[in-house]
Parts: sequence; C-alpha cells; structure tokens
Amino acid sequence: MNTQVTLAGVKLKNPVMTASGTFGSGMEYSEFVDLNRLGAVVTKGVSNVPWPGNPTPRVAEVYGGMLNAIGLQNPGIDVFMERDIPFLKQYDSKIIVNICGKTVEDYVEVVERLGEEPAVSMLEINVSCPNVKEGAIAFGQNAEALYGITSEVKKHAKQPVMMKLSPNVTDIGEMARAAEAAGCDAISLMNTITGMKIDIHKRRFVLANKTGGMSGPAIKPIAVRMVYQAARAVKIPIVGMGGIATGEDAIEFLLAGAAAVSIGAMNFVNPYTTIEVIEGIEDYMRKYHVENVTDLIGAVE
Amino acid sequence: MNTQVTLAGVKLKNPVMTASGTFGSGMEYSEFVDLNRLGAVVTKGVSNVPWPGNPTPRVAEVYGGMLNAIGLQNPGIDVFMERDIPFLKQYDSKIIVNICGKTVEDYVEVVERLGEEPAVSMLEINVSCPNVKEGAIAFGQNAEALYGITSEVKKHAKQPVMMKLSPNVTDIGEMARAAEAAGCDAISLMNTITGMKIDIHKRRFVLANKTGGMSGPAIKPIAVRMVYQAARAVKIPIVGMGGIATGEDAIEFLLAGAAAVSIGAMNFVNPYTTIEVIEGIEDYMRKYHVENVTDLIGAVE
Amino acid sequence: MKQKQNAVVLSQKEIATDIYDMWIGTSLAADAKPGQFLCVYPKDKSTLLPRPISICEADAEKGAVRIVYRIAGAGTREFSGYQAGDSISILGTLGNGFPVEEGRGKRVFLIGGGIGIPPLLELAKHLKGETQVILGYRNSALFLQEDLEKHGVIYVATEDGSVGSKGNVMDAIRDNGLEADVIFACGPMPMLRAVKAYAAEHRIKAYISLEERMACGVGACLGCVARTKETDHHSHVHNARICTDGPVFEADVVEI
Amino acid sequence: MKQKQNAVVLSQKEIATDIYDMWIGTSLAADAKPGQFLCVYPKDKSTLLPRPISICEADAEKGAVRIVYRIAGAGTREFSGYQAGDSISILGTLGNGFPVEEGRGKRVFLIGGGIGIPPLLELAKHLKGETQVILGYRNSALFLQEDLEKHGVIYVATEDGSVGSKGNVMDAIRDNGLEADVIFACGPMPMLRAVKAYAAEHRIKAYISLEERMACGVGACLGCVARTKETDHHSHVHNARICTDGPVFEADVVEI
Repeated sequence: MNTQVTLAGVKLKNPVMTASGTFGSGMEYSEFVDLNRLGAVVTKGVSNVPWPGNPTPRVAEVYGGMLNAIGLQNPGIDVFMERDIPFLKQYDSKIIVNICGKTVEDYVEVVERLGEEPAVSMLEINVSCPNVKEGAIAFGQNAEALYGITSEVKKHAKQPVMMKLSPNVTDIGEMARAAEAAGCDAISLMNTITGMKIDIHKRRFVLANKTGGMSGPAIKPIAVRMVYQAARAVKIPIVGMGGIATGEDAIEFLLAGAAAVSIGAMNFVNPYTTIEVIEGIEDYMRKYHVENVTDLIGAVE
Repeated sequence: MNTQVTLAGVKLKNPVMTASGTFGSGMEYSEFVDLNRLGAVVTKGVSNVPWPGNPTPRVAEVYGGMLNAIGLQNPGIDVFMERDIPFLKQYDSKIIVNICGKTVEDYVEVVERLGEEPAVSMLEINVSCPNVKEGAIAFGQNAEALYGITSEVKKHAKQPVMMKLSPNVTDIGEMARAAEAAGCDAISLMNTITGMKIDIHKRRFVLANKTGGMSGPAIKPIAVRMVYQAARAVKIPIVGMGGIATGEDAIEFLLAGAAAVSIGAMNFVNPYTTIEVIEGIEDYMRKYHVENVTDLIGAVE
Repeated sequence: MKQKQNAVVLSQKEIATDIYDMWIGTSLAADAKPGQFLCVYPKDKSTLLPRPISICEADAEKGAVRIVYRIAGAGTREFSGYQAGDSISILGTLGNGFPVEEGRGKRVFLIGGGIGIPPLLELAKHLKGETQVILGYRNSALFLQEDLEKHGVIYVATEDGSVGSKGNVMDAIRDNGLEADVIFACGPMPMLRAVKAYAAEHRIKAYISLEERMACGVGACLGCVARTKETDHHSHVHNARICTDGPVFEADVVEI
Repeated sequence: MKQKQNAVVLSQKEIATDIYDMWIGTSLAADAKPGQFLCVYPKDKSTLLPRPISICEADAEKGAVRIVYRIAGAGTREFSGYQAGDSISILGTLGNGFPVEEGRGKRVFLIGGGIGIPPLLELAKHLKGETQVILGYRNSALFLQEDLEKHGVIYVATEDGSVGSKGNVMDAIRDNGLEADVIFACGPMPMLRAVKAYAAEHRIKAYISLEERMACGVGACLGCVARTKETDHHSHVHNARICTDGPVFEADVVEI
C-alpha cells in the first residue's frame, strides 16, 4: 500500500498536512502527535514584519464549526527563520511556509528570505484571509489581481508556489485558471468563508472584527464542491481542505480531485485528528484494496 | 407588543414567512401549523409551464444541514392559479409567489398572469437556483444581468417585486445595489450555497445532479453576514433566511438588518418550526421589553 | 392525523446482524395502516433529516408500533443504541399503505427482500385468504419469518443457498410452482423490477413499496419522487411523491 | 504532559443557582497545579469547541479533579446534565497556574469574584501563611466559602448586601481594614482592574487569572490573547496567550 503523493515535485509520505493557522509551526501539537508522521506541516502565515493581529474576541463557535478573526498575528520572518524553521527541521516532514502580506512587495520580501532556506519545500501564498483589511483578500477575489501577484511571486520564488484561494468568489474555476496561467505550481482551497455571529442578548457582534472566517465540518460540502470545480478547471495539483475530521472526509476530497488534504479547525476539537485521518485513509485503502492513494484522486463518477 | 412589519408596503402580522420550496403552497404543512399565524406564505417556485425537475436522488444530508437539487419541479402557472391560490386564499396570511424561469420572457409571462390575482401580495423572483442548468442562476451571479431582468420584471409587475439573491457571489452588496437600482422593492437572501457530497464507498455523487444547494443551521453564519452586508448596501427591505431554527436565530437576522425572516430547511426537521419561531420572537420581545419588532431591525452595534 | 412527537422506546433487540427490532409506545399506533412508515429523527445535531422506517406491526390497544430496521448509517446506528425508556422522535403515520382490500380472499404473494420484509407482517395480519409469503435473504441469518409463519405459508430464498431456494424470491416462486392472483412486494429495486415483470407476464396486479431519500416526509419538498407513466394529479408532471402518493404503487403505474 | 482523554464523572451536584460542582476521575489529577484549567468538550456535535474550566481541586491520590462552573450556554448546560458514571471529554492540564511560592509564608489576599472563586480553593490548600480570602457574590447564594474556611479567614461581599459587606471585594477589604504582601485574584474584568489598581497603589504584587474565548486551548490558534506591556517572548508583539502563557499574569504585565 503506497500513500505517497508528489505535489509540484515535492514528495510527501502521505497526502495529509495541516491547514495554515491551525497548527502554529507544529510546536504546540508536537505534544500530541508525532510530526514525523505528517505529509507536511503548513505553518501559520508569516509576514515581512511582526503583525499584532486583531483585538479580541477573535474566535466564536458556530453550528458545526467556528469563526476566527485572528488577523494573521505573527512574529515576522526574522523570528520565524531563527525559531520555527530550526524546530521543524528536526522532523522528517516537509515544510510548507504560508506567506501573508499587504502589498506585493511584502510578499516578495518574505519569498526571497525563504529562498535562502533549502529546508522549506514549498511556499503557500495567502491571498484570501478575510480578516485583514488591507490588500491580502483583494488579491484573492479578483482574477487579474490574483494573476498579477502570482506572477510576481513566481519571479522571485526559489521553491514551488501554491496559491491559497478564497471561497468568497462567484467562480472558483476562473480564479484557479488565473493562478495557473500566472505559473503557480499548485492551488490550495478553500480558505475560510466569511461569516458573522451576533450576541442577541448584548446586541453586539461576537467578534471584535464583526466578521470572521468560518471553518469546520459545517462548510465541508462547499469545500468539496469547490475542489471538484477547481480540479476540472486546471491541471496543477490541488490541496483540499474544509472541515476534514476523519479519513473518510479526506477520501471524499481526494475523490473530488484533491491531490492532498489539510486538517484545519478539527485540530482544535481533537489534537490527534491529523494522525487519525492518516490512519483512516490507510483503513479505507486496505478495505477497498487501493494500491496507490493517487488512484483515488478525482476518481468520483 | 407589536410584531407587525411592513414590507414594501405589504403589512405582515409578524416577520415570519416560509422559504420558497420548503413549504409547498402550505397544504402539506397545514396539517401541522395554523397558516393564519404566519406573516406570509412564500410559495414554491412556479414557472410558465410545468417543470419536471431533476432526477433522483434529489436530497442529501450534510453536517448540520442538507443539499437539495429538486430542480424547481412545479405544475406550472395554470394549475397553480386554479389549485394553490384558492387554497391559500382561505387563510389570513399574505401570499408571496416565487417565480422561476429560463428566459426573461418566461418570468414576464408568469408575472403578468399573477397580476390578474389581487390575492397575491408580492412576487419573489428566483434568479438564484443553483440546480437548473439554464438562465436562472446566471441572472443571479452577474450584476448587469440581474439589473436587466429586474427592470424587465418591474415593467410588467402589478405587485411589489422581491429579488431572491444568490450567496454564490463575490460581493453580495454589489448584487443588492444592482437590484435596487433596477427598481425592485425588496430583496430576499440567501438562496442555497452550492455544495457537493460524494459517497466514498460507491465513489459516486450522492445527488443525481452532482451538486446541490446547501441549507440548514450549518450555513447560518454566512447568511447573517450577507444580510448585514446587503442591509448596509441598500435602503430597500431585506428578508433574511438561512438555517433559522429558533426565535433567537430569527432575532439574529433582524439585528443584522433583516426586516423579516423565512424558515426553510428546518420545516423538514420540525414541521412546527414556523410557529415556534414566532413564539420565540415574542418571548424575546417580552424579556427585553421590545415594544415594536421593527425596533430590532439592524440594531446590532 | 399526522403528528411529530417524542415517543418512548418500549423494547429493542438485535434480531440478525445489524438488524434491530424496536417497539415504540405511541398514540400513532391507532392510525397505523399496513405499508405506512414513520420518520425517525436522530438526536445527533449533525444528522438532522428524518430516517423513513416502515411499520412492521401496530398494536392500537397497547398503543405500540414495531419497527425493524437495518443499520445503514449514523442515524440508524444511533437508533440501535436506544434502550427501553429512552425517548425517540418520530413523525407519522405517513404514506398510503397497501390496499388490503385488493388481497382479501384471494391467492396472495407477499414478497419481501431483506429489509423490505418488515412491512409485510402487518399486512399479512390483515389478509384473510391464501397468503403465500416469499422471503429473500442474503444468508441463513433469517428474521421475521417466524412471525410471518402465523399468517401464511413461508417460502425462503437465500443468495448463498444456505436456506430454501438458492437465489432470489423469483427462484423460490419457480422452485415451488407457486401461483397468485395479486402481489404485494417490498424490497430492493432489482427485486421490484422482477416482480413487476412477473406480474405483467401473468396479467396480475402487483403493489410495490418504493424507497427514496426524503427530507420532509410529508410531500412538501418533492425530494422523493418516482417517475410515473401518466402525469399524476399532484405534480402534473411524471413525478409522484413516494412519501405521500406512495410508498405503495401499482407496479405498472411507476417506471422503475 | 498534556492529553485529551475520555474521563468519567464521579459525582455532580448543583451548589447554587446554575452553579455546578463536579468531580472527575482522571489521571490528569497528578499534574494539576493551582490556577490551571481543563478544556471540556461537549458531546453535542453542533457545539465543537472546548469550554475552558478552571480546576477547583485536585486529588492526585484518588486521581480526581474537581471543577465548579456556571451554566453560561449550551455546552455548560450539557455538562450540568452529566451524572456519576457518564463519560466526559477533557483536555488538560492547561495553563501556567498561580506561582504558589510567591505566597508562601506571606500575608496573602485570595480575591475571588463569582465564578472566579473556584481556582482559589486548590491554591489556598497550597499556601502556608496568613491567608485572607475575600469573596464577592451577587447575593446570599454563596458557594465554596465553607471549603475555603478550612484554609484561611473568609471575608464576604455581596452586591445586594445580604451577606458581609455591601458592594464588591474592594469594599470588603476596606470595611475590614485588611492588608497583604501579595494578591492572587480571579474574577470579572472590573474586579481584576480594581485589584491591579489596588496592588499598584500599595506597591505589592498581584497575580490575576484572565479569561478569553478559546479554540485550541494549547497556544496554537492565537485566539485567546491578552495585551501585554512589553512584547512577549512568543508572539514578539504585545500579545501573550492566555491559554499557555497564562491564564495567570502579574497584574502590571498585562493591559486590562
């Protein structure tokens, strides 16, 4: 039984990774799971300078999921290179670094810094965070803007580039095609869907940011649909995510056309989710005599 | 305590109505609830000629909700006028008729037929059904197309016109503004979000239509956010819907800016939901000494 | 009158692998007709839609309804964990049921396949005539045949041939040279197609009970339609509602 | 070591209106320190996130942890229905806890307001010195004061004046002319602000336990941050993680 997948030339021991922002840089969860077992760790978004993020409350619970408006708080690329990369280097899992910024220059600065670090296998460009007022999300909701930043990043990137797309668009296929046309090597989707929760007793927004990004099992059917549509729109590989809690959920994304999957909000609900998903995929492959996990990619009829 | 709201000149005894397609024309649910207590009954979409709808399976369960791909099966305007309207006339609730079509002419034909029927208080134009291949959804995902059909319908409509918007767009505010600019009298949102479910054991789509419209409590935070954004974009009243199960859910939509609410998928889960929501709103008004339900509209801070 | 209510589980036991037998205390028992079904709602808030389950027996005096179902997913798995005294959320009684009068005093086939067998029991109790019960199972893990024996002659077919005829219910009919004036059947689609063909060939009436995914269970959502030969009175297209116009249809009325 | 486990409810009772007192059998008891908390996960699949609840008492020998919590929503309402023998899903032990050594042999204020009182009990058991426990309640429905009496002198304030000083914990301190060398406090934000001001004025150290909505509970999601005066070692911005760097902070380190 072979669970290995190759994503834009990067070999992963299995198709399970972590959704950016839900797993830090792995430190906190290394107390619960053996990071060596993961296909890859996708780090929390890092910017050229430290970002303070949004005021609290930053998280809220919703039916079958959650809203978050962290606002991409991060210590900046310097600390990240000194602290997080050396930590992750201890493990035999691929390192994919998520990059956020407000201007094209911000992104490019981080992209170039990471180019010096061969331990980083891939760059994930976050152009779809719904919780930062500036550029970021604009890049993710307009096909031309997405094309523009993707080609700029590609010009400076030493590693393969994966664009993380926003679900808050009319036509995910159009966005995927724009990213592919600009030369990106892979696509990850979906980021969170913009949602809102109101405290009816206080008559106030639950989140200080008013809106937040929704994630969790509640939005899985939307994510599966978008992965399917994107997979039919482009040839580059797709990393699917959105409410994955079990191996069966992961299989559903693979069948829809994802080449790999990421575990997000469910890490918070059950810190062992990543490992349980990996084992669940193996159980499924055993049960149905699937030789290579890659045989499942896009295999829905 | 006054629960009355006025929607585009139409007086409703309370802000609770039924989401089109989840309540038929009231007949089936009249065995469970007293239709006289509803603010309005919004009927299942009706077209100029009978529509057979999609093949089965047409419905699927998802986490905290459901997918449907009925495909707007309906007996056509003739049967509707002869059977459904006379049935609804027996009750002291407003009648709002949902209209679907494939071309502008289809819509206009039904709009004109209903113009002959004074018992119909309002027309809801469905330009956002994700489950019909033809025109319908295109009208709902492009601002110019929406503007076009809205102004055409308004030219021929004798009753106030409410455009039902699709959530499957990048900017709900832009769509709301286009509908308002074209002269429509109210907006209802949201219709269902396109989703997909795959049977991993059969490796087949669960729905014959592959994709379906997602509804239920799982998508409520997205609906609340869209109602809030639309309410800030336009001056015309908004009917909010999306996973409402309780009076507290309804209050959340009112606070977000909805002038009224519709109960959809939860009718299937609990046939008494509409009445429980009405009573829940009254309980809230009593608890917080709210004199007029209209005082709650957009009252979030 | 249709009603949704919190009823109480009177008893439950597993009668074959993953097949559960539950008695429910409910006032709905008074209205229950053979071939009708209940919608049962899981308590788990991630599974909101009802599970339609046919009525196996109804005891109006005791105010009790019996359902026999197979674990097919999360919802039925939840139900299988209920114990006597637990509450159970049900909606009923739903559907048209079997036209019992069509069978009175006639030579009748009651044909059931797998989890389609349960509704035949209440029907068998109402038929006074020459009732021949043909039951199809996967293997020797039979269920309900002892209950049905009290109301008719039993003929069994098993896919693995471990009991009765090897094969399906049609093989059992042929092996035993059975004949009938009317058929009542419930089971998987391939079986129902065979029943329909058999009835057409022998120019007898067959009433078959259909299954489909449901949302409302009361005829409003149009989720569970069956394609009909003629346009039906309600839809005015070729789609009858299984939950309301069915689940029982005359075989030659539906295209299956 | 942090662990998520299915533990067992040993006992539960309501000790004041909507205030519940639960003993949980868990191996985590061995590591529990005063001021630490558990994440408790509802079984209801519509409420997935953990509820952080502070540890009231820990008995390493018995392998039992006590939590005292108020019903604040659907999750805590579910917990309040658990009975002895039921399973309960918990993650722990979490947070830094109170720096007990800072209080040893000193004149200590343990200041608790409402549902902030429970973590003071385990702390009081560890302090060997002149422990003055100042408790603020809404009304005469007191709780835990009898447990705390065993470990210090109790001073009560109630908003309605029905017991002890009328007003808040600060009024009780003034009314009784109390003095201390160090303060440990847990309660609502207005109370903590008053404690911080009092400590600054009297030039003594105060350790306060903060609350915030959490998602992961282990420091990964950055949902529950507190604004700090200096950039902290982890975030390198002015945001310390309450779940991991806290919940207990030196009052003059956080901006509240």
